[in-house]
Amino acid sequence: MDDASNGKPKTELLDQLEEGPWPSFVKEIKAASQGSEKATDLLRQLERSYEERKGHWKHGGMVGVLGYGGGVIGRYSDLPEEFPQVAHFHTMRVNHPAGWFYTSDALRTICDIWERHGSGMTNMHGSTGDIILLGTTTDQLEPTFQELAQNGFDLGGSGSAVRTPNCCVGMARCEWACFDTMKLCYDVTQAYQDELHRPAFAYKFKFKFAGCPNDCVASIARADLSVIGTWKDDIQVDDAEVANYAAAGVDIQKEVCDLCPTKTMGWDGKKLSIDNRECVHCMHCINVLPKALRPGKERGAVVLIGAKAPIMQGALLSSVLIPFVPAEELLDTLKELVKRIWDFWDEYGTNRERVGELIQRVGMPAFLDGIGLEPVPEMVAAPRDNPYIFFETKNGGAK
Amino acid sequence: MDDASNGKPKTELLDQLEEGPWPSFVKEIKAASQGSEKATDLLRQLERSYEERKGHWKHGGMVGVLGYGGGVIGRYSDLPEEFPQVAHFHTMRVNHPAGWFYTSDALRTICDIWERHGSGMTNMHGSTGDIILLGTTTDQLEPTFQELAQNGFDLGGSGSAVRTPNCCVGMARCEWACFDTMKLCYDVTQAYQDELHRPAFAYKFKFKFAGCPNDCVASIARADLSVIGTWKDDIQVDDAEVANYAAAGVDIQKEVCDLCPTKTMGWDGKKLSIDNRECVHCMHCINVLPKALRPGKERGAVVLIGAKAPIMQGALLSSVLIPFVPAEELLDTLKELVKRIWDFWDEYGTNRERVGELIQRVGMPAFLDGIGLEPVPEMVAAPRDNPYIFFETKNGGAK
Amino acid sequence: MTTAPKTPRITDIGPPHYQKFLPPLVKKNYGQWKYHEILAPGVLCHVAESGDRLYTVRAATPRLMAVQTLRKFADLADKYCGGHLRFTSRNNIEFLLEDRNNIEPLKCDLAELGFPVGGTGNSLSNIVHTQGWVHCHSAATDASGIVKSVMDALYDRFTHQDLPAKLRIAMACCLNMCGAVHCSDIAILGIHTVPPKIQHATLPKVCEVPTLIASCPTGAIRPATYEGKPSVELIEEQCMFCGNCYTVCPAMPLNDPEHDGLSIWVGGKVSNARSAPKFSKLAVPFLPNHPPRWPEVVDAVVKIVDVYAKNARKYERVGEWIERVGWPRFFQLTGFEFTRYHIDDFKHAGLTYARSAQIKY
Amino acid sequence: MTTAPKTPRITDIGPPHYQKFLPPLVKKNYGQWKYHEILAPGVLCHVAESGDRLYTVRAATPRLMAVQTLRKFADLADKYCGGHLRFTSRNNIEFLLEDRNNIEPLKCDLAELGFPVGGTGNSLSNIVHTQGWVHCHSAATDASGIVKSVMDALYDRFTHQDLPAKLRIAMACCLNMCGAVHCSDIAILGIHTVPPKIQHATLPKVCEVPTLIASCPTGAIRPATYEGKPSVELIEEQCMFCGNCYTVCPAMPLNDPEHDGLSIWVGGKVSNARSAPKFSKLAVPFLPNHPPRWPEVVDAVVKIVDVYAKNARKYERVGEWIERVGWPRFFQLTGFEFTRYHIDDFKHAGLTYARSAQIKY
Ligand code: SRM
Ligand code: SRM
Ligand code: SRM
Ligand code: SRM
Ligand code: SF4
Ligand code: SF4
Ligand code: SF4
Ligand code: SF4
Ligand code: SF4
Ligand code: SF4
Ligand code: SF4
Ligand code: SF4
Repeated sequence: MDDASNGKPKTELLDQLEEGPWPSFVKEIKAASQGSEKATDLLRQLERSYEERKGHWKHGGMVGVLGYGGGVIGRYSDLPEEFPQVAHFHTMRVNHPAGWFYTSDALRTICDIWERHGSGMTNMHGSTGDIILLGTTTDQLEPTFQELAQNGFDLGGSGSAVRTPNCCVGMARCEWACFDTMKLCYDVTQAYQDELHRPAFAYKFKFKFAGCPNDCVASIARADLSVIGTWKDDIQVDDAEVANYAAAGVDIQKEVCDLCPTKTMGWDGKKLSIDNRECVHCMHCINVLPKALRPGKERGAVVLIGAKAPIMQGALLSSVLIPFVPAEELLDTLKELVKRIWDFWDEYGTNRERVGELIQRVGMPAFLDGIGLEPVPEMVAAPRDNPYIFFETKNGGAK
Repeated sequence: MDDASNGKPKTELLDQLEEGPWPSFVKEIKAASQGSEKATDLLRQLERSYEERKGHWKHGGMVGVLGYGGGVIGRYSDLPEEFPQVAHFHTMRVNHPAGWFYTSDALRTICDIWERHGSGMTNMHGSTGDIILLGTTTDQLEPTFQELAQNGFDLGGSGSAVRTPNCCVGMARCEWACFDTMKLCYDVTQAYQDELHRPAFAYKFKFKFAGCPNDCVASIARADLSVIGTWKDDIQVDDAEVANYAAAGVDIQKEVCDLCPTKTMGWDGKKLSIDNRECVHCMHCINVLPKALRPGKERGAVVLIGAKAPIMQGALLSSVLIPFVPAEELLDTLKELVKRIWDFWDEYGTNRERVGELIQRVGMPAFLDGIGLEPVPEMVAAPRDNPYIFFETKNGGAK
Repeated sequence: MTTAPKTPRITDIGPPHYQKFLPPLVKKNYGQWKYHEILAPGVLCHVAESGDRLYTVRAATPRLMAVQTLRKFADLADKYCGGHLRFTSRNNIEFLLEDRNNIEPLKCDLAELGFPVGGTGNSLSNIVHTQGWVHCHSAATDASGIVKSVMDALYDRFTHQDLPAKLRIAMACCLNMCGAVHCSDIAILGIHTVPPKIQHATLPKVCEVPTLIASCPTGAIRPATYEGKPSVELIEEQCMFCGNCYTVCPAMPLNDPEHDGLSIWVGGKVSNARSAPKFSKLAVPFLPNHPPRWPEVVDAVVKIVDVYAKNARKYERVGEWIERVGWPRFFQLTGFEFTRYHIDDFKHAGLTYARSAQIKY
Repeated sequence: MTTAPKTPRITDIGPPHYQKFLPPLVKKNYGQWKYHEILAPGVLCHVAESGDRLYTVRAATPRLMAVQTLRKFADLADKYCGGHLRFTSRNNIEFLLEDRNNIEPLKCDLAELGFPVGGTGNSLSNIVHTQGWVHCHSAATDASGIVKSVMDALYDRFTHQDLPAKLRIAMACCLNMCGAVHCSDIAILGIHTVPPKIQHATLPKVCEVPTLIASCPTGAIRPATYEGKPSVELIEEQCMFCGNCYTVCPAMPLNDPEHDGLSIWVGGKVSNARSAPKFSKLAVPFLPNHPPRWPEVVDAVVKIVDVYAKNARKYERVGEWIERVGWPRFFQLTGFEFTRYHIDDFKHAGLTYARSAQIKY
């Protein structure tokens, strides 16, 4: 199955994926296989999968580093005799720096460590945000970990634990960040090191921080706790710049006013007027006219809860828990809130039940009671339409 | 408890409902009690309910007329000693003429019959559409029924049967009727006399016919089978009349174009243009400009299925089953369709399960398979968002 | 008093054919109407292709009517319109006139009899309602009394056409919702708030236990034996007082003068005009049951109507207005308290949560 | 080769502080950005209150990368931007330049290395994806190979900004949907279509039966004994192939070369811009699993992109466009067949039915 002439694996199918203009992952594995037998066997096994239209990994096992319950995904080939170098092929999830900024040195350090201990293959990055170091053996886990640690890196989350929080680039490069996403992400990550490394929950718990409602980290779709920046006061308008955009050909009425979800803007050909009371802070107008419009000055975030992928009761989007928290109060508010949420989840959650599913099961009202939050109409798209109200029997339903 | 001075019931609470400008039902009961002891005891018992804040009717029993299983709601007082005249107080549901048209003679005939046999109290009409004759004794049911029958009236539905179909005034007085609601309602009612009078279903089944999407009989909310008129071709526009409306002060842009759900109309101050391809046939523009706009000429109806009140899995609105049936094909199509629906319901419905709930339980795709209808995208607001597809295992999911 | 039928028994004749009752002008122009105008509140004019004009005068009825009153209507029909009349889908009565000059005299007669003319165009029409204590065993409250009290307070909204759009109120006396409560601009709903009291002694005689158990949407009812006989027990925390068990089993009464009450719902509609049909949503979860004039209910409904009338745009139904301004604004403007009861916790609850960061402040 | 750590063990230090890695210009203007402009596809210019300008050059990566390639990026960062770079939330790489004059040389170097510059503004960005056959036991298909094949076909959509709005594609290799498949403009999802094959022999050794039973969303798994040992049985008609049983129990494999395939979903989004976030909806229920280049999948995705590009209005995301024109139009325009599989029959199915008479013809 290898090419007899050069000892290189014969990968007729995968080779077809070296063609075409888009960067090729096959080229990458081939590059790594220059220095790593593991990468070579990965290539071989993958070619087999392509031939047979079938994966060749066994269901993972529990492996890890000393004292941690997570951060490593155990992986074994189901064809260990044929592909001995990937007989063990665990990934290590390394907690990325907030905002995914690196210096070239830091990047090289990771490369060097991984070249020594693993396959030399990485994901930059995993879907949760981690640096994924792809493929090593059990005995290499601890040494890799310690080398990483000496260089300032730690493992990320896996299993029923806090997962590596992530955030948008925020204040580092974006004019719209309504709170400091990278700082909050970093602070939260540090605050929950124990919960991140030592799975003690019923299931995973993800945090994601987006600086404004554009939500460049998909927090509302992919985090148990989604923090999305917003503002409370009026949109800041630079009339002259609006006029410039118009002069430059932007059709303010059509491209801005007509697309405002609440149609709360007026354009008389000269001046843009906004009835901010009706603004839902969707960002559209600001997105189209970045030089002219900016979020207001009273900034903070909406806190939402419960997003997840479909398994098992269908996918969920996070829903509003606190309509507005001022930026400076975010860390404290989150810490207090998360404590209460975890207590409730701990007490009432069943095995492998995400917090969003728990809320679906027990009902938002019961959840709010449990964590001691007052209901507000901002939490719902609409009040209930069924008359099936569980009145407190004690007081006979009187409010 | 009666007034000693005149032998009339003392109704201090109810009397307060004789005050005020709106027509008073208390005055009505008092009027009837001139000629009917039954009405007098009704008044007495009702006053008691007002005092005690509690109904005084027992859970109904099975009573009726010979050979029918429905059309009568049995009712007994739980204070028969105190109010002997309402000890039995059954209602008779009399099938109204389509469109609720009467001659004064017909009305008087009903009044005379009911004065002889019952309390003299009526509902014009019940929520399903029937003439409700309110309150008589068991022995009077059959004679009342036969007198009604001799005068051309028959009972309506109750119990697990077809319920009295009803319809909007339609072509009799409305310029928008896209099919002949009264005729179809009459024809359907006649076609299902047996199913109407002899409950043989798992639960009730209601038909309602509305001539256009304004749905003046709330068919989409209150019928298991809702037939709503619509058209397929272009809205008929009389430009001159549009201009007249504009001249008369109607703000065509704001009141018409801006409120079109698909914003498919344009108004240049002179002429109204409609991109009919994007029209969803909501009726709004026609409603506002009745003299200028009219439904197109290719008329028919949407057939929808499954509306009902909340018990037990929450209220349902009917949903699209056939997007368009030409007016002339409606009766035949409905008969064929209803046959298949009832067969399926009969086979798979559980006790007290409305057809809408059955569809929820087995799933629309299975229901469509069962009745032999091809799925079309008009049936859904959106395709599924969960990946839980029950592929036919036989052919491994290939389409 | 009974007159026994002498002729052979007649059955299954169905309703009379509608054509028998149509006014000649309607028959002549059936399906040939061209357009209509509203001449005044309660007065419509339909113009046929032929040029014929049919005048409709619509008046409110209390629905619950004595034959004496129906005869008065018959007399009016004879007097003004060749003995033809009809009722509407909202329990109003309509006189169908050929002669425009009969409109005013008819209106005068109706005024004298106490039947207000109105309910057309952008006004409040009659309240669709149910039996209440007048006839139903299931009623948590009366229906007619509340309708009367509310309409007394909203009388002018019926006789004037100065609302933003059509306004439809419905009332039902229990969760069975006989009527259109689940899809009305404003709905008044009688509710229980304590669980049924199981009558163990009679239960085995009057109900089938499996059917009873199956009737509970939340599975709150479990089989049990009581003094050796089959009965049921109730997990009280799982009961949301829907009354379906009582519907199938008389031994499960819920009526409770202390704890029965009313709830108010808003924003439903059934027409397809502009927006799709909508369910009504909870506005006020509980108001006390205070006959004979239910002041708390009247106040709440009047409040909603006033706030709606003041704030909505032309042609905006209640639900369309609320969707535009948002539910938080609705609660602010009405002053109704937003409680845990407003947040859905039934089957599709999750879909009612606010799943976006779009918020008004 | 292993270098054992000599110093005391370090744990729980968390990620490095981000400040260590920020370019000086970013540190200086942190939180002080004023506005941005897109200079060219893949090239952003952020202007600070101070007047400073930061130039970003964004290039695609295959995400699955060898350390060799990462070192090349490090070299480029050294060469052009003081050794600073970052990755984006969609696996692109960004070079952060102070000197505008470095933009073009950097772009040339990237072109030479084969990393396209683009993905900004109204373009297609990189495909968020998952492990596939490269690392996951759960995969119904490969991920990287499909991404490569699709992006080869849509290359110009990345390097040009001529789409109506941002376009986001996601790919997941099984229903666990590691990524954003459930909320993407276009999503590609690996699926199983036959039930798990129970490995009775190993089952009792590797799984807990109660956990296994609880894992099935439809309750298709029941306890059973097999040759005297505890195992489970499967009601095949109740299985919708989600794979959750396999996640909790290795003895329930679903992989099946013949019957595994792909489905295509459309119209999701996560931003709150204009419309609220939306789930992706089913466009194509099943396409065959054809490595190495999955022509059917590529065709379907390209078809959607082309139809969208041609028909949507400016700033309309895929889902917004479809909601405006309606789903029937979407199926007409793409030519995809509408099947029974498109009609939801899971928990909230009823809410997806068309509950109005509003229809386009
Ligand atoms: C590596 C990664 C995919 C990738 O290629 O990027 C991944 C890989 C796996 N995910 Fe995931 N998930 C990854 C991000 C996600 C995300 C996206 C996110 O976090 O933003 C999701 C959707 C959001 C969510 O959490 O709901 C996600 C939803 C799941 C689920 C379904 C969870 C649910 O509640 O529905 C499972 C199943 C499970 O937990 O048992 C899952 C399980 C898995 C497992 C552990 C397989 C399993 O059944 O045990 C995969 C291991 C693959 C391997 O061999 O390495 N993975 N997983 C991502 C983590 C990398 C990182 O740390 O950065
Ligand atoms: C008389 C009437 C109310 C009225 O005052 O107008 C009425 C009265 C009753 N309805 Fe109704 N329903 C009446 C129209 C409706 C409607 C409206 C409609 O048909 O357009 C509905 C909602 C639409 C629907 O069918 O879902 C309605 C939904 C119910 C339900 C709940 C059914 C459900 O599937 O959710 C029940 C409970 C039941 O069937 O056991 C019910 C049950 C009842 C019972 C028979 C009480 C019971 O629990 O058995 C009531 C008898 C009252 C009495 O003493 O006379 N009634 N019922 C209406 C029939 C008059 C007529 O024939 O014209
Ligand atoms: C007489 C009646 C039909 C019948 O067979 O009895 C009727 C008759 C007319 N309706 Fe209606 N509607 C009648 C019940 C309804 C209902 C059902 C209900 O209220 O339970 C609805 C649905 C209400 C809802 O959505 O909740 C209804 C929604 C409409 C609409 C749509 C209004 C909207 O914008 O949503 C129109 C159009 C309009 O008024 O511009 C309409 C228009 C009309 C027109 C103008 C049709 C015509 O050209 O003749 C008729 C006079 C309307 C008026 O009162 O201003 N009719 N109409 C019903 C009178 C009830 C009453 O006494 O008040
Ligand atoms: C770099 C990055 C954040 C990060 O921390 O990594 C980012 C950066 C910017 N985003 Fe974003 N977005 C980034 C992922 C996202 C995501 C998440 C995703 O795609 O998974 C979203 C949500 C997508 C969705 O709704 O499905 C996202 C939705 C937006 C939007 C809203 C677009 C819309 O109309 O729906 C804007 C506004 C705009 O572009 O006008 C925006 C605007 C921006 C701006 C203009 C913000 C700024 O002023 O700097 C940045 C350049 C955008 C561009 O590419 O044209 N960004 N942006 C992410 C780049 C990903 C990539 O490589 O392509
Ligand atoms: S989410 Fe907002 S603040 Fe964060 S990068 Fe995107 S646009 Fe900027
Ligand atoms: S942010 Fe959105 S809602 Fe607010 S004014 Fe701008 S476009 Fe309208
Ligand atoms: S439903 Fe349409 S056709 Fe029927 S009365 Fe109402 S407006 Fe006229
Ligand atoms: S009927 Fe409705 S959708 Fe059609 S053009 Fe008129 S307003 Fe628009
Ligand atoms: S709503 Fe309830 S109480 Fe009222 S009539 Fe209908 S079943 Fe009876
Ligand atoms: S009232 Fe409803 S919820 Fe309560 S026990 Fe009876 S059926 Fe169940
Ligand atoms: S989507 Fe499924 S197969 Fe792909 S990485 Fe995630 S768990 Fe594994
Ligand atoms: S694949 Fe999913 S539906 Fe099928 S048995 Fe397993 S858990 Fe149940």
